[in-house]
Amino acid sequence: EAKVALMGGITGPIAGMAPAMIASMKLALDQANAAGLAIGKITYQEFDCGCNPQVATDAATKAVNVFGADAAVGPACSGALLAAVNSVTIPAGVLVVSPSATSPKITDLDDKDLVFRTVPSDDFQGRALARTLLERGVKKVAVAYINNDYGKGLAEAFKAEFEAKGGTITQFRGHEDKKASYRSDLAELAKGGADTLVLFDYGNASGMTILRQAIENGFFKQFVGADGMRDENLIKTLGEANLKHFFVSAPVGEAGAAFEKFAEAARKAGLDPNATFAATSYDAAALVALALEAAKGDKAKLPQALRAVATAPGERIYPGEWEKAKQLLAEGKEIDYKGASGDHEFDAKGDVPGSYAFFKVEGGTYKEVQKMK
Amino acid sequence: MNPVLVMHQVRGGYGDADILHGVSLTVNPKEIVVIVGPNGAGKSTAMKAVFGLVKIRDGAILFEGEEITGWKPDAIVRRGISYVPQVKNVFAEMTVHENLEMGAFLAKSVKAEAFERIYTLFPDLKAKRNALAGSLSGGQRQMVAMGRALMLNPRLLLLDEPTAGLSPKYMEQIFQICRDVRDTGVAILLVEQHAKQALAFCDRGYVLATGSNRHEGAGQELLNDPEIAQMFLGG
Amino acid sequence: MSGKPHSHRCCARDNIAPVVAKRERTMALLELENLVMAFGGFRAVDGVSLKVEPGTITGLIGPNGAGKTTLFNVIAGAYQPTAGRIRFDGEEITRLRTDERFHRGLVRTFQIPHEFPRLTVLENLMVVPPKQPGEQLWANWFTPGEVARTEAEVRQKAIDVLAFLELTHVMNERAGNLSGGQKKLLELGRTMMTNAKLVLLDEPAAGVNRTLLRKLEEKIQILNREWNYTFILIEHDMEMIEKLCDPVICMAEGKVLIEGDFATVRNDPRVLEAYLGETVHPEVEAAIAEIEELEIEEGNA
Amino acid sequence: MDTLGLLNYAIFMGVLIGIYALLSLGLNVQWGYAGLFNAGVAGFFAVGAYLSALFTAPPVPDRIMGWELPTGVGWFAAMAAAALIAWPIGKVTLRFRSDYLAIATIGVAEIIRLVLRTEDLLSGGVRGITGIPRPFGDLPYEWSQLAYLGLTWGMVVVIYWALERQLAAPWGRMMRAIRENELAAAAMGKNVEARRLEAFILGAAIMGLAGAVYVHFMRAITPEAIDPMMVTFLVWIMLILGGSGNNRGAILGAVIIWVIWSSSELLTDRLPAEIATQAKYIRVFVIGLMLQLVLRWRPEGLLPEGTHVRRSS
Amino acid sequence: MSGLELINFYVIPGLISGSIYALGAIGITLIFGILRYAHFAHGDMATLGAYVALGLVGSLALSPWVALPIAMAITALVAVVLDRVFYRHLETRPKILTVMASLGVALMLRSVVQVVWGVDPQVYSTGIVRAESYGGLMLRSRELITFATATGLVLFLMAFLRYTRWGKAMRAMSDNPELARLCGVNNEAVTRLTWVIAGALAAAAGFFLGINTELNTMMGWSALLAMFAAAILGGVGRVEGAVVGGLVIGLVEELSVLVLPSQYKMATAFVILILILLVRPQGIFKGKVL
Ligand SMILES: Nc1ncnc2c1ncn2[C@@H]1O[C@H](COP(=O)(O)OP(=O)(O)OP(=O)(O)O)[C@@H](O)[C@H]1O
Ligand SMILES: Nc1ncnc2c1ncn2[C@@H]1O[C@H](COP(=O)(O)OP(=O)(O)OP(=O)(O)O)[C@@H](O)[C@H]1O
Ligand SMILES: [Mg+2]
Ligand SMILES: [Mg+2]
Repeated sequence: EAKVALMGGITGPIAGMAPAMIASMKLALDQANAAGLAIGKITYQEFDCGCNPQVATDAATKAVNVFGADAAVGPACSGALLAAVNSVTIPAGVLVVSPSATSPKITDLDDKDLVFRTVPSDDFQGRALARTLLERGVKKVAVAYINNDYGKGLAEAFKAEFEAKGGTITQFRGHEDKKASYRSDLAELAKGGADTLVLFDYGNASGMTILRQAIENGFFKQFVGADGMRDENLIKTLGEANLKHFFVSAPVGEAGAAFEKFAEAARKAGLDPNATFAATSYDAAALVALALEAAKGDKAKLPQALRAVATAPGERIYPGEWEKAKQLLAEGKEIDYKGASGDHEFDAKGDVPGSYAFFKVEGGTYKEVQKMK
Repeated sequence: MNPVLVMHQVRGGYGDADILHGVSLTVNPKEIVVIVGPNGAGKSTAMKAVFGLVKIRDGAILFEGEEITGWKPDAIVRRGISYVPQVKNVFAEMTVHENLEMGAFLAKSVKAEAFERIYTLFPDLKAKRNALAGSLSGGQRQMVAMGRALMLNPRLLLLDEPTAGLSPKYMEQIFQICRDVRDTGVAILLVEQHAKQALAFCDRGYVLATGSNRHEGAGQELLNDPEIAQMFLGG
Repeated sequence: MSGKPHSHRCCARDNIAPVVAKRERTMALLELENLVMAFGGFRAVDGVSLKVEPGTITGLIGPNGAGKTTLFNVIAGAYQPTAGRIRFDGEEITRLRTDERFHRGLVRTFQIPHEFPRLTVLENLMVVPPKQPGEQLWANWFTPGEVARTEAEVRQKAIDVLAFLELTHVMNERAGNLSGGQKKLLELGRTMMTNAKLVLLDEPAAGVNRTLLRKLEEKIQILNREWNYTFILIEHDMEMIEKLCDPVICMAEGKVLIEGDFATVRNDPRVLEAYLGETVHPEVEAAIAEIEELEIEEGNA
Repeated sequence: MDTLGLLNYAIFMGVLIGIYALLSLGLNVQWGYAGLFNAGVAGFFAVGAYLSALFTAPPVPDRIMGWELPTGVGWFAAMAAAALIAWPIGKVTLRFRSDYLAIATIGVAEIIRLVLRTEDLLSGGVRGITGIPRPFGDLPYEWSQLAYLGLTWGMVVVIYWALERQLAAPWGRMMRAIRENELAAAAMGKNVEARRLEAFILGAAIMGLAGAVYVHFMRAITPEAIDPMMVTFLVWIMLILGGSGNNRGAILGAVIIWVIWSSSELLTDRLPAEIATQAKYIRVFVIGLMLQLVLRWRPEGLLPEGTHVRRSS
Repeated sequence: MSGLELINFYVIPGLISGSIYALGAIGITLIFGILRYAHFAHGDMATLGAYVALGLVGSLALSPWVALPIAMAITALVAVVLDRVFYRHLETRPKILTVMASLGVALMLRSVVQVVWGVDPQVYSTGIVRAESYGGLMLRSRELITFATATGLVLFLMAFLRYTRWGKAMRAMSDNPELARLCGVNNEAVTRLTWVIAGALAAAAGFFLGINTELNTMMGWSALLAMFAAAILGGVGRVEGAVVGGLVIGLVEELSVLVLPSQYKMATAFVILILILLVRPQGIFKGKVL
């Protein structure tokens, strides 16, 4: 008998991603329930954190006090998470695992070891992307980012690493979402003569508009985005033929096998496994369920249990292997969860290092070109 | 001879409260009828009632034998009644000429003579024809309002204090115009505070107080009644 | 009618005022010097110079569009004159704001009453006195005693004014519910809540029932005699002008046509022609000429 | 769902209601007393919240402020800053009819949001500010919440009392006169522009205070907190429903709307997933509809103005 | 930067968003001028129009250009109904209550769109349209059509208002509704006509915004401030003013990127608004100052 709150950004700026994320979380918990864990049925309930601190705090308070959650998956957005954990969950001693809050700020939180995430901090990805580009011979780029914690965090990490390693950044500009035209922005970005545009934005928001307008007007030869730009819909909308020079980086699981297991189950449940943050959401929920099982429902032991099930040493558990995990835990053995989105070896701050790959567009989807370091 | 306008026991008001408590009036063809009474008696309200601008809860209003109670104002204008309200009776942001044009809004085409007729009645307006009505003096506005109402050749004219703020010269003129208009076959119902002068030139008069009829009769008759003079005409 | 005001100081104006007026001819209360108010090319007020003696009721008449209301607007500060100067109580006020003129005792009423509809009648009056300490944001907190004291004074004064105007029974009514005539009285009452020296009345009689108007006239006379208010009064009602005003000024086309006592103005052929609209017959003209001659003789004597 | 949990939630709700009550009172000064249509409540709220946060939060390297001053100083600074921002805005727009003020204040709130998002040096940019201290923050969770509830409602009561006093004084009478008929008020020697500006600034200061109370409760703030929907619009509905021009109405409106808004979420959270997402939007729809119903059937609000007027006269 | 570059990347996009703003601003200026209140639901009405067109494109597989007039008609109808249900009964109350009601309507419209179409950005047609060069001027057909249609609609509207009695009836009603009624003007009909025009043009604005970028449920609300600025800049109540105002705002927004960080692009409309209120509140074409 345990309760888990699912705190998604159901309304607000990332509302578009929320359904897939929530469904993935539910998938994990439903699987766990079907396996019949020793702690009994895990009840869960959705809460909307609206990607807004105020809404999130309200939601968290309800989750903790009214619903009586033992742990929470989410909140989805960094700002919302910071507010909710600071004023509600940390004081109340509730474990929180976020699948999508990527702000580097979360790393430094004084969190009494109660805040974790299955998505790497933007810091890692930005740096990795910088190194990969240099390695591929791209020495001069222009950087455009959406002005929010995601875009900005990535852009700054990228800039620091890229410049430190000898690259040149000709333009470094933020922009707001939802403008009709970005052509003047693009014209400004093009000044300085870089032919690669690094675009930290979302593929279902201004990122798509900018990409489209850049291609339509012949700005830049090559475009590079991060995980936010990895959007299937974008390929459909802009047409694959136009995206020959468009690349994205995105976190991937260490072993392709783990992702495939998740993908299979997801497809069976009618979910798109490649949807943004679907895999991390699944992992976050799965980890919470495993930790609950390991801690035998004792709230105070949850953080410790989470570390135990997520990190080596221990027998490897892949997505969907609930029976096996249950068995091992019942026998008092250590397990090590290998998730759909990575290994989730939490560091001292509750962050995962993450591994990334570089993708190109092919066959209506994103194909891995190379691993990133 | 059928009356032009009959108000029969009209009861009504603006919100829930009644202002008119059973007002009855009759205007016969070719007749000038004047309503006098203290401030707040409901004179203007009675006029608005004819024009469908007041909630009527009881009673009936007939125009040339046809019941028009509850009609929309534009339908009533079309039926042949013109009305000059007591306040806000010009289009302040339109020129004098445009104000007159609006008077003839329902006519298919407006003839130049119609304008000429009004400009002859009020020569002051001709000079000001391109001025915004909002910039006119109080009296000049009153002229515009009258002129607008006369543009369509109505069969019944309702005038709410047409002489308020007009110089004595124009007051006389307005009364004269009323007589002239009446002689062309238009019936006129007007409210006046210049009660003595009005009663002297009208055919019949009504005295209204606190929303009901108090007296009625020929103008001279009312004028000569000392009680009425004391109570309503300023001694 | 409350009897009180009548009993004291009854004959102030009749005996004293003319003397005072003569002696202080140089110290007029209001002095307009060649005032011009132009709208675009059109001169609504076109070089008006006049003096208003303290204690008088000056009647301002003239055809519609003569520029009377515009002149009021300029005096009260609603418009800045194109040219000319205004002196009030020995001080030049041509460039002052409306509220500054108000504070010097120059008060106007509106042709259409401008009451505060959702305030009670009493509150409508209590709002008026200028410089009430309680109107300062902080005074309530730092000098509550003084605030309470002035408030009591203001309230008493408002109650007195209401008694004078015979409005006591509607004291706690919302002002918006008053009838047209009562609003006119309220409008007048507001001028009594401050130390007005000069009150500008714009057509107080228009649309007012004649019976009520007679009362209004009485009030104005009392204010003039016993409160020492000076009035300028725009009106088209000749009865009222005749009863109250001396001198009478007739304007036409932005200029002063004639100034004098009522009879003089009333019978001036130009006034008859432009304003009163009575046909001028030769014999009347002769009669007028005779009267004028007589007056000149009197003046010389 | 145990009683203690519910109680905790009730306390949390109580604090937020208190914060909204402050906003609603501030708006009542502007709209209810002076007839000023401020559609940028969120802007003043944000200024207050950020300023108090910056005064009291610990310093961080790439931000200029972070002074670790006592919370009281922060609250005072919040009020002062909101007032200071209100001054030039009012100066420009109060000359015009309310619609212009509404448009302008929407714009100001938007600019404030953009500045807070963009100027990292000043506001921590899109990542906002964390580590803001809370009075009684070191107590155990429940007690700390309870203490903050007391503090918040203490502020509400103080502001309510002060405003009531002010409204009953000649100041309130003059304000209402100006609202009723500007032209006449000017002719009666009132300096209309200055007085309206005064009300605007006073209201803004109270909104700033609400922001400060909010930020110390949440202990963190990001620009997303300045959502016009969550701040400006909800507050307007509270005031209109409660009864503008009446301070008790303003508070009552805050209570009712927040309870409905918050508990409607408890309901929608229980809906099946397919419609749960939809239900979030339907909730907004319902709030919009509620405003319409109030305007239709009870435009003067639950506690209309005027009861007060009678008492004072 | 060459002149051509300036034109291609700043002026042309500026003119395009300018004409979109103009279409929205016409409705706002008419409602502001005739019915005398600021209509805050106008942006979301544009959103609705854009999504209605999307619905037609999606469900009936119409070409977007065929869907446009139908969407305009439907939105016009919606506008008339909204007025009837939510605004009409407030006619005799202080106008500011109607302004508030329109804020509520804005929320309601938006949530309807969000429930029906979801919150993901959507497009009318997929793929990329590269610009053609007209002697160095880079233009796409959809941009030409946007500009031409906007111009056509505006010219038609202006002719309609000038050469029919409706124009005069609108002015009269805006001036003094009671008196207009007494002149035989059917105020309800004028109001309805105003809403038909405003609704149809708002839908066109939303549609063009959508076809030149993507559709999202906040698109109208984000453009609202710019539309208001355009209406006031041009002079409230002046159709030609709204057009000029819209173009100016569109241009300045784009050009502002030359001197300001582009995060502040959205603020330029507002800055212009404040300046115009300070310097010339009646706007370029001497509209009303309410
Ligand atoms: N629009 C309105 N709403 C509510 N009450 C009104 C309205 N107009 C007038 N009244 C009230 O109706 C009553 C009668 O007003 P009405 O205007 O008919 O008086 P009147 O006889 O024309 O007076 P006056 O000679 O002063 O013009 C008054 O008590 C007035 O306060
Ligand atoms: N703001 C203005 N703009 C342009 N012309 C104006 C303005 N105000 C007044 N006028 C013109 O100035 C002239 C004088 O107007 P004013 O209102 O002073 O007349 P009045 O003497 O008060 O007349 P009445 O007795 O009819 O009220 C009129 O012809 C009027 O059209
Ligand atoms: Mg009347
Ligand atoms: Mg006048």
